[in-house]
Amino acid sequence: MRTALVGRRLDVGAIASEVWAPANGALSLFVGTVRNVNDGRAVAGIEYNAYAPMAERELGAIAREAAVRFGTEHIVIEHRTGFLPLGEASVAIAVAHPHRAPALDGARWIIEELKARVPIWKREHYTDGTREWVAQGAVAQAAPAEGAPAAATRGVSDA
Amino acid sequence: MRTALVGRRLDVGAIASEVWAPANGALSLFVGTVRNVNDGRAVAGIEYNAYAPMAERELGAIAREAAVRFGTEHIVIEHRTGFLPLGEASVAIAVAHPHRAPALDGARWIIEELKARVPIWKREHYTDGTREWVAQGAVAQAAPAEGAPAAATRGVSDA
Amino acid sequence: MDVLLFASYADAAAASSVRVSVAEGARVADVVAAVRAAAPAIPLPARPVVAVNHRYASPDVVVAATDEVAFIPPVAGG
Amino acid sequence: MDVLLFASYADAAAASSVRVSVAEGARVADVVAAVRAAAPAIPLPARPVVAVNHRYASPDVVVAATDEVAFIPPVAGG
Repeated sequence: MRTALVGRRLDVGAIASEVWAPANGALSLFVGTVRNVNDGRAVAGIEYNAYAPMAERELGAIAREAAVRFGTEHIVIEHRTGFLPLGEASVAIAVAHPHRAPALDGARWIIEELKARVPIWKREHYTDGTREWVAQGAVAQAAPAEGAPAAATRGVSDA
Repeated sequence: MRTALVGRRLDVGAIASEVWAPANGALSLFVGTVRNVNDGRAVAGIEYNAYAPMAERELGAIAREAAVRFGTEHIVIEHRTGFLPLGEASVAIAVAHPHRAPALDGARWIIEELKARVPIWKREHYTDGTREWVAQGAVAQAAPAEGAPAAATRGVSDA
Repeated sequence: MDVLLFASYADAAAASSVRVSVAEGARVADVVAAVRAAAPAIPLPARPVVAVNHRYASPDVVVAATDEVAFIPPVAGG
Repeated sequence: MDVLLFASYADAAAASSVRVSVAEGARVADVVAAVRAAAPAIPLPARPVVAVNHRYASPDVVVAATDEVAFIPPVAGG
């Protein structure tokens, strides 16, 4: 089990190899990449900013929770920060397990949790030279005891 | 979109690269590997046999159905045949899409369909020198108009 | 007609195919009956899964002598 | 206390932190009120998400002057 916030390119092949072990029959890998269009606007790249110590803490907490929930220690999560041009991987999640269902469910659960609670922000840079912070509808990001409706939180912050 | 039944090692990294395209923001990869224990027995390797022309046809049909169902042409499925020692990949499925949900759902749907309907069989070779055909509870493998209860089909064939 | 066998079926028959004769207008169900008679050692379930020309075929599909007919044991890919 | 700001909050404040004074026994809700007063340009929602010492904290959590307090805009990792 390993998680990291990194400033260099993600080596997706190495991450996949890292989770493999002789008892595992299934490996699920999810990779998020910078795509060329978002909401109809031509994207040149994305800048990822993190509240680093907290983001690292949350990534570690997510991996530990996933280990318990899906019954495997073979989990690696890496998230990149800094400016990423088109096609570069921003996040890579690998989960291996003896059986396929927990491997598939685990990778999916991790990406959803990561998007909901890890303090990382992205600013899209458009080909027209403008740039903008992206709010991605992170419904679950409110603190446990907050209770504020997510839509309200989002509505105001997006403004 | 590409599918293949192959007699050589699967190059998982190349398969992942193959589905990436500038419009894609998400890539989901599933890899099945030979694990060291099944049902409590120590496995030395698995021999995969296929009814090749039909298996190729079914793999292609699954990819085409997945393309329609999940809205992406960026799909690669490779299944290996022959004897595979521990740790080798038997199947690799890569699906890329602008968004994560269809990429994740697509890879999962494909592995389930593949296991249910592609005419491939595996014989486990155990470390004690014995070997046995594995029936993997393929509930959905009956022909469309068959109607025979899957459990009954399985029960007899497993004997 | 040589009906193709695989995996446990081929092992049980000690052959990768079994020859049966099928009358004009025979259906998949008739081929199944003929295979049961010709190779009783094959552990066929009540309704074996059969493919005709690389497609799964229901028992009422008519087969010609030139069709490629295969008996499909429970699959186990992946 | 210097409250940490990120992304759109930092842009709006033109700073990566905002200094506020918090009385002994102050809670997260009091820090929120103090930040609203000190930096009204930050587009805070009705109940901003706040972290204390790298953990999400509810409005009633008591903060000490030595705690690391951060205001978390809607996250967008992945």
